[in-house]
Amino acid sequence: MVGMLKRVLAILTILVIGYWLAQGLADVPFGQDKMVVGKYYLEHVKEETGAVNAVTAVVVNYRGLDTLGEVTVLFIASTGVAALLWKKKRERTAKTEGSVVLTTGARLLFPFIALFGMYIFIHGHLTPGGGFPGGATIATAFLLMYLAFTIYEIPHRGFEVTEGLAGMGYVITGLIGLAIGGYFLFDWIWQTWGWGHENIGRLFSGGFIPIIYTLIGIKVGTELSGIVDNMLKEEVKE
Amino acid sequence: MIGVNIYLLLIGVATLLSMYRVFRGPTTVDRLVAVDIMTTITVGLMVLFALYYRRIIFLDVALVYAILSFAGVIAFARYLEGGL
Amino acid sequence: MNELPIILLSPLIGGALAWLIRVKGIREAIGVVSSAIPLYFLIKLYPALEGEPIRYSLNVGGFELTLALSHISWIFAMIAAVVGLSAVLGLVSTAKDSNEWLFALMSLAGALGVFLANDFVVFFLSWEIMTFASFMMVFKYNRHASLKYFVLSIAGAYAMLLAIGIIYAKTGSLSFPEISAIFRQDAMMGMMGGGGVFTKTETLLIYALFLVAFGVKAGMFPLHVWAPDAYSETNQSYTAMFSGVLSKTGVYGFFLLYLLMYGKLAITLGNVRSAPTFGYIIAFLGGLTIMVGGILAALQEDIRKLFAYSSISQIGYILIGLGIGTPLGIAAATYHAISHALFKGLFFLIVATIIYRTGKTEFKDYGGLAEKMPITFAMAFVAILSLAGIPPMAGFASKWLIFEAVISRNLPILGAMVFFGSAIGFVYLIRFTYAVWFGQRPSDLEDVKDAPLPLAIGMGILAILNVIFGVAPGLVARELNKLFSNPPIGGTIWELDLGFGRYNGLLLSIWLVIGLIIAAILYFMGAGVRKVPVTDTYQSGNPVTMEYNLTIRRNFFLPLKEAMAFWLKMSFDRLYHDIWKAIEELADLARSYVYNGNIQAYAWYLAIILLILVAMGV
Amino acid sequence: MSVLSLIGELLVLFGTVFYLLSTLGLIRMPDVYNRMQTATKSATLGSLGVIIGTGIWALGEGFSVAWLTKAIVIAAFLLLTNPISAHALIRAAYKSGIPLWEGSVVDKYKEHLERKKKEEGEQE
Amino acid sequence: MEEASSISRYLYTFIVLFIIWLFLTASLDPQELTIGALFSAIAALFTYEIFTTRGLANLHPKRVLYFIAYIPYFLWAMIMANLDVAYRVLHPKRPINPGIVECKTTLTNNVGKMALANSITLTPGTITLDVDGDKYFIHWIDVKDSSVEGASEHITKPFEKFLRVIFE
Amino acid sequence: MISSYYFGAISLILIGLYAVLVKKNLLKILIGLSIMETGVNLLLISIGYVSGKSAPILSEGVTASNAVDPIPQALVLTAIVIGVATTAMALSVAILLYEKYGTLNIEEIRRLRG
Amino acid sequence: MSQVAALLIALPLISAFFVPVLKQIGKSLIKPFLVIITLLQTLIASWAFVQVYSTGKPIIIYAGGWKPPIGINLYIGHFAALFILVIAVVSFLMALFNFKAVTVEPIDKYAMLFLLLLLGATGMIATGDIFNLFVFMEITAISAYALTAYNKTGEAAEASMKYIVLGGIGSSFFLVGVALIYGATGTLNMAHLAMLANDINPTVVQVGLALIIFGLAVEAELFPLNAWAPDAYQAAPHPITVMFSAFVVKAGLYAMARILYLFKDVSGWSSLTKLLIAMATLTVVFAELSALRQKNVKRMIAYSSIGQVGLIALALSLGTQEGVSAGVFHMLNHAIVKTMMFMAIGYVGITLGGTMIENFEGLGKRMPLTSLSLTIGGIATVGVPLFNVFWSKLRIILAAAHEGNLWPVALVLFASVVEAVYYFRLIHTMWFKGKSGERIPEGAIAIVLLLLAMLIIVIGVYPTPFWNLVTKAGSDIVEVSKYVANVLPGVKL
Ligand code: NA
Ligand code: NA
Repeated sequence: MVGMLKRVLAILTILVIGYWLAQGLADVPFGQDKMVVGKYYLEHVKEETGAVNAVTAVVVNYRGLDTLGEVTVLFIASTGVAALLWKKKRERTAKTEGSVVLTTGARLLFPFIALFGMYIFIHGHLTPGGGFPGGATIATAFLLMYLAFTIYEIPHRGFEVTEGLAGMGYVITGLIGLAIGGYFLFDWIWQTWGWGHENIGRLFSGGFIPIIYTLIGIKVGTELSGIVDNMLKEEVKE
Repeated sequence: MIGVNIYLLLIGVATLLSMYRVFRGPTTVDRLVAVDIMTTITVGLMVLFALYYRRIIFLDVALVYAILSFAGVIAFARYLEGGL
Repeated sequence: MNELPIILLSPLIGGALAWLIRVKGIREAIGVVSSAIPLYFLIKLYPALEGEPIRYSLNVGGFELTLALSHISWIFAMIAAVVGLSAVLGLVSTAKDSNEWLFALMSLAGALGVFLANDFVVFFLSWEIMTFASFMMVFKYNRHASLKYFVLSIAGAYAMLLAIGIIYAKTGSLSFPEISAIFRQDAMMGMMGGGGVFTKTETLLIYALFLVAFGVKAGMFPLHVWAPDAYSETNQSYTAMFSGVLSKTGVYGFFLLYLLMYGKLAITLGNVRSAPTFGYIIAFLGGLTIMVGGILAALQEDIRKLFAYSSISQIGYILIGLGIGTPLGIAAATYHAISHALFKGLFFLIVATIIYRTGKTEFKDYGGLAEKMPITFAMAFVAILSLAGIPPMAGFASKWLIFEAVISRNLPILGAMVFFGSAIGFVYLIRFTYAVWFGQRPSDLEDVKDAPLPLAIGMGILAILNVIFGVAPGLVARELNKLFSNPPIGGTIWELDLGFGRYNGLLLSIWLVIGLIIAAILYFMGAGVRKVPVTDTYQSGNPVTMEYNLTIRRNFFLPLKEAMAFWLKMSFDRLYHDIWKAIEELADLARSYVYNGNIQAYAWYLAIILLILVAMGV
Repeated sequence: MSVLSLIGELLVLFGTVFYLLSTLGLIRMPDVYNRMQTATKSATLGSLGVIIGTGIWALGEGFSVAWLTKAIVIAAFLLLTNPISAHALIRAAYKSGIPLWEGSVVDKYKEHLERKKKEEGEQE
Repeated sequence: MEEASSISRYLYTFIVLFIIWLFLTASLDPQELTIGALFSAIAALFTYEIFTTRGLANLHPKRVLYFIAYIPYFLWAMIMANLDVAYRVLHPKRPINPGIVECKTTLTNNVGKMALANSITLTPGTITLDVDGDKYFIHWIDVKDSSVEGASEHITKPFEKFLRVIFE
Repeated sequence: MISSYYFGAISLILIGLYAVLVKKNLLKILIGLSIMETGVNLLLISIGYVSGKSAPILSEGVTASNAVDPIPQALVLTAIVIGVATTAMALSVAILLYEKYGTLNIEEIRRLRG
Repeated sequence: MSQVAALLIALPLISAFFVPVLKQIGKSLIKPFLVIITLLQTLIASWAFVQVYSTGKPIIIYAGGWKPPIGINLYIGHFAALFILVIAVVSFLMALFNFKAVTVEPIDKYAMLFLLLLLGATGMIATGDIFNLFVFMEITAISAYALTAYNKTGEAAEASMKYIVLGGIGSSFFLVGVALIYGATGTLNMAHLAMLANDINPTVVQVGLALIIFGLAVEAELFPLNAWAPDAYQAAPHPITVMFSAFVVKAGLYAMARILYLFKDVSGWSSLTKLLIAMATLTVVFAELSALRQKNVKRMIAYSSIGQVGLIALALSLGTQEGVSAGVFHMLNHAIVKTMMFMAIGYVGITLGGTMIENFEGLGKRMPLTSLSLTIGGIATVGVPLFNVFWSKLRIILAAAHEGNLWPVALVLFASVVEAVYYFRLIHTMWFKGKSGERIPEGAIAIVLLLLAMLIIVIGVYPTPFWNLVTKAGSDIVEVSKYVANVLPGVKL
């Protein structure tokens, strides 16, 4: 009875809130051009950043600080998960291993998926994707190994150090910008050195975007793998 | 681009049918099988859309999607058989 | 930098130094000097009162803090300085640790600040310093007493703050002169029937809030419940200041109320008979205070409690005088504030001495101390006369003026209350006189010594002033007259002349001295004194038991207590206690309902706020 | 050019038809095992058709060869992974205790598992 | 079966990855090729141990040829399978006779076993349910022979001849 | 009348909220939160959409004049990652919670209150 | 030169990333490393502080070199300069405190989260971009989730989960608000938004603003969105509780105020502030009532802290310079007082094995300096003169009354009486209750506590320089036109 009442109230509540949101949105016409800053980006993205993909340019360059933050958030999550699930001794406790079909499939797919992840992050300034999907794809390769094998484990130490170094690399890239161009996260490769101006649309362009996306890709890959690892392991009582 | 609408229609019907199984079940594996089929179909749809919008970049998206959904299905399957 | 800030800061800094240095001897010296400095400067500034008003202002934390010395604030500051110094001298003997030095001096500084304040920030600041410091003095002695004091004080202080807030909201000012001007203008507008700055509700609210704020501090009925416990549960030398000075800040608050908004209040609330209603309320509460305090004083078995209630009772007189609101009434109230400070301060120093020397606090343990402590007894003699309103003491002069003021306005109820107060005063004083000083001495009091020197000096100052202001009441009257454009009190330095009555202190003193000499001669001529055994009792026909064993030292007024049982059950103390318990229950209820631990409930809170946002149409 | 487009389109059509067939099987078959039988194969074949078809079609429309090569990669990926997921799913179905359809004629796997369990018991 | 040398395995992995890179980019832009080579080399470095045991030996021409030949063979089988499925699905009576049978295989290589299992799964009415050593447990939608030998004859044999060459 | 994209986005948000407000199982509540996030992301995307324009990748014939607003897409990428991070965090806390309390029923996870 | 202030973001970040590497070198280096980094951060923050207050000009950091509104800018004005310093100093103190207070494994993860919590709050205060605010808010929140659960007890997990659910709802709605406002203006830069605010559709901005404020109110611990807070404060490791109360909640409050004042001229603004005032007042009342009978002192002080936060929120919602300055002053004072108190309580908890009221019996004799600092903290919080909070509380009351908010003032004062009572009980318990046990040597932490206590008294006795400071910081928030002019000198798009 109480449960019923709660449901009814909840439905009423969300309807009211929904109506309110809709009212607010009614004056943000769908499909109309509302760009102000966005227009600037579209018009200047190629000359200012060397990226063809405007989204990428926004993500890594114009709004690079957001992305640095985003990288940090993921770092926090991986750190937090590892911290909370930390136990003196932890192991995989899965009982059944995948059949030979699955294990062999995972082995075969592993290098391909990893390479494809790299492909995604290095082409971030040209195609959709970039560091996060690239890293996530790489992590998927590791996930697959975990799913197939009951004994598989990533090399933790190496991963943690790699993760940290990649993050440091990102910040250092930004600090080099501060040192060379006078601004934190300044794209010194494109704007100071002018590398790749003749190359727009090809791989070696986009200023520091490929570098940062590579770092992010590595970082996200190791982080997500770490999260998977932590979630799949359980405490072993000694 | 003669028959695009026909293809989309067929795919749409297929998706609806698998959706039916997703909701109907009755077992979890049933739903999962249906989801698997649906993702497979979606990959095809994405490829088709890439051509429709003339943007090759959607093909990358399709492949990422295929990889992720494969991993997802395996994860669920392994979970159900107690292999995690 | 002129003298005003020095007056305030000297005890404050002295207290801090005394606390930090912690060396016995040096600490005491610092304490005494730093509390003598305000007195020195106040005396020094006396001539300057006639000229331009003395002001001082300082910008602290974005507030323009202003001090000003007017006649009335000088009088009150003098009370504080004199009684404060005496009490500090008492502390030299009785203080237990450095903390007491810190807080005693801090509360003195606070009281001085209240009197010298010329704006609400300084007033509130000083008020809070004083409250806090005095609370700390009680805190160590008794948890319950200090909590009660604490809660009521804070409630009072916050009531004041709310009132200040309302005034600030309406006037945008915190300065006394400006606020006073605005109120006067507002009153004038009101008289001409125009809409004022303050509505009637607001005016009433401010009045009520100030009444609570100042009433608490003064110990006005029914806000007095903290005072008996707090006055008794602290260092008794300090109580001299507590009761003598700190309670006067409450009284001074009423003065301030008059200064700021007399006209506005009078017009808003109208008159009762010949007195303004708002004043009559104060006076009536004052009368109740006299009666309740007096009766309860008579029922106490502990001398500290007795004087605590007595002190409350005496404050009632001041309130009556103020409430009448005529120049004479106000002058009388001021006079009584002075004499109350003098004799109450003296009493508490005497109590401090007795306790210091005997370690006992209850009547049943005393007896025959007059012989062992002649100096203290002499002081007590003065104090008793003064409190009882027997000439030629300050107490008589002020009480006489209050009588006159009440009678002159033809307010019979108040008159009856004042009369009752005097009667009950005799009742409890007699007990004090006999039980402590005369009769047989318990064997463990044989080695009791008289007052230590600092305490003796402290008591001496107050005793002498009690006499001087009784013999030469004109000294005070002259100052009081300066408060008004039409001096209400006539006469010479020895004589008070109100037109319809007069009192000559000198003449009366001379007669009294002659009488005393005769009595002394008779005494020394050798009328043998009959020793009364301790067990000599009067039992009113009741069987003698340990529980029901009435002597002057024990349960002397128990029959009275039994007779009044019904009325005594109506305790405001308990009422407040119950209210507080209700608040605590409410608090428990609120927290267990609101913070109920269920995540989903919390999520609902968020949803509800969203609904409210929708409802408000933002 | 247009020949390629035509071939591509035909392949796409072929693929989408098998999509439909696949999901029809999903609806019509009596239990999860048999649903998988019909669904997996058709969906995979359908994908091959649609994806490779699109690649060829794109060539026919004059797009770069990358369309075809990427399409091949995707198709190959699905060809490899779909049977693996089907296998994993049917194993999950069996191991999570979903019974075979009542009309099933034989269950060699059950016998195998029982035998294995017995052997393990003997070892201990 | 012994493992090939690390170098052989690494090179094999590298080559496969680089070919995939070429398919992904379909570009001969030197920039893409450089990065492709670099990334393939890196990816190969940390995957080759998992990826292959036989290394370059996989690229033996015979194997490659058989592999290429296997593709149309398999696709044909697959199309047949689907027509079979279509028949069963669309037939109003749902003519099915399901059950789980056991087959034996002569393949020993894991990749070969997987390929066989996948081939079975994608062809007429059969899905590999589990593989345990040389035993294949297969859900068969229309059980024609429930004995091990009979089932093997129907299900595994047709693929094994190709797969044995490619993977053994 | 609001567009169907907005409608869909709002619906997702509300469905998520409904789950949070009604479901007793903590995991379902967390799923509700994820659904809300998805709805928000969809909303962001649809706000950036401009009818008849393509993804803002300035190749294959797309120019500044016929591309949609790149900003919301960039924001959504960030928001998605943040959502993933939150979910990962929430799940590990849920695991911890289950270890300690042996339940995920929110009615029983109430040691801290008052 | 001023761009170097970007180190305020870069330093904690790169240090957090460095921790995994450092762990391989030696686990014992991690705690000292935290001390060094927070000290460095303090130095940089001090430099920025001096820079801003001596020149009177804000430091504006252009991330990537893009001028606003094109890129994201960090705006270190008077407010941010002050509070970034506060954050750095408190973090430094907590880095020291960690040596004693944190033994829960794994320590390296703790160090990373610690630095990122510091980073998040710094970013929230510095950022000039509304979406970037969201990102920093999430950095703060997610590290806070993890740190809340860090003790890994059931209670810790429970508290963290509550925080996650409420924070999650809040941040989702915040983002809806951002989406709406972006949809209406096409920009995310705060200054640019303020500039455009009046030209755009009022309904959109109203709803968007309300949603954003709603989302932030969860972080700002406004009643009833603060239900997670007491649990989190109680369950978190002691240094983290200090950080929550000293600056995490402040960052939320600031963000709320900043955005609120950006849209000051929008219609519906006053009803929003009315609601905020009501919520703030109820925050005070309910928090103080809930603290009244707490048996767990840490939780009691947590409620007290929430109550003070309500007071700050009240001040910030008044809409006047007077109110905002008072609120900022209270923020500063509250940061000092609660840092000291939670640190002392944490210290007691570590030394005596718990923070229940029984642990505090006779504490005055066993740990006199700790008790003294708790006493001073309690007295200050109640608002006794000569202690810092007196000034800010008085300011807030007067400012609130000035705007005619008598009910809130009356309720707040009532709550203050309640507050006085439980502090009375605590202080009495420490000094006059229980048997006196062994005297426990108090060591270095006592020195820190006493320094903070002295600061409390210094501000209490001579508030003038601090008041001048917070007035500038307050006007930084209120004077939006100046803010716009600073960020967007002659902008054209
Ligand atoms: Na699939
Ligand atoms: Na979120």
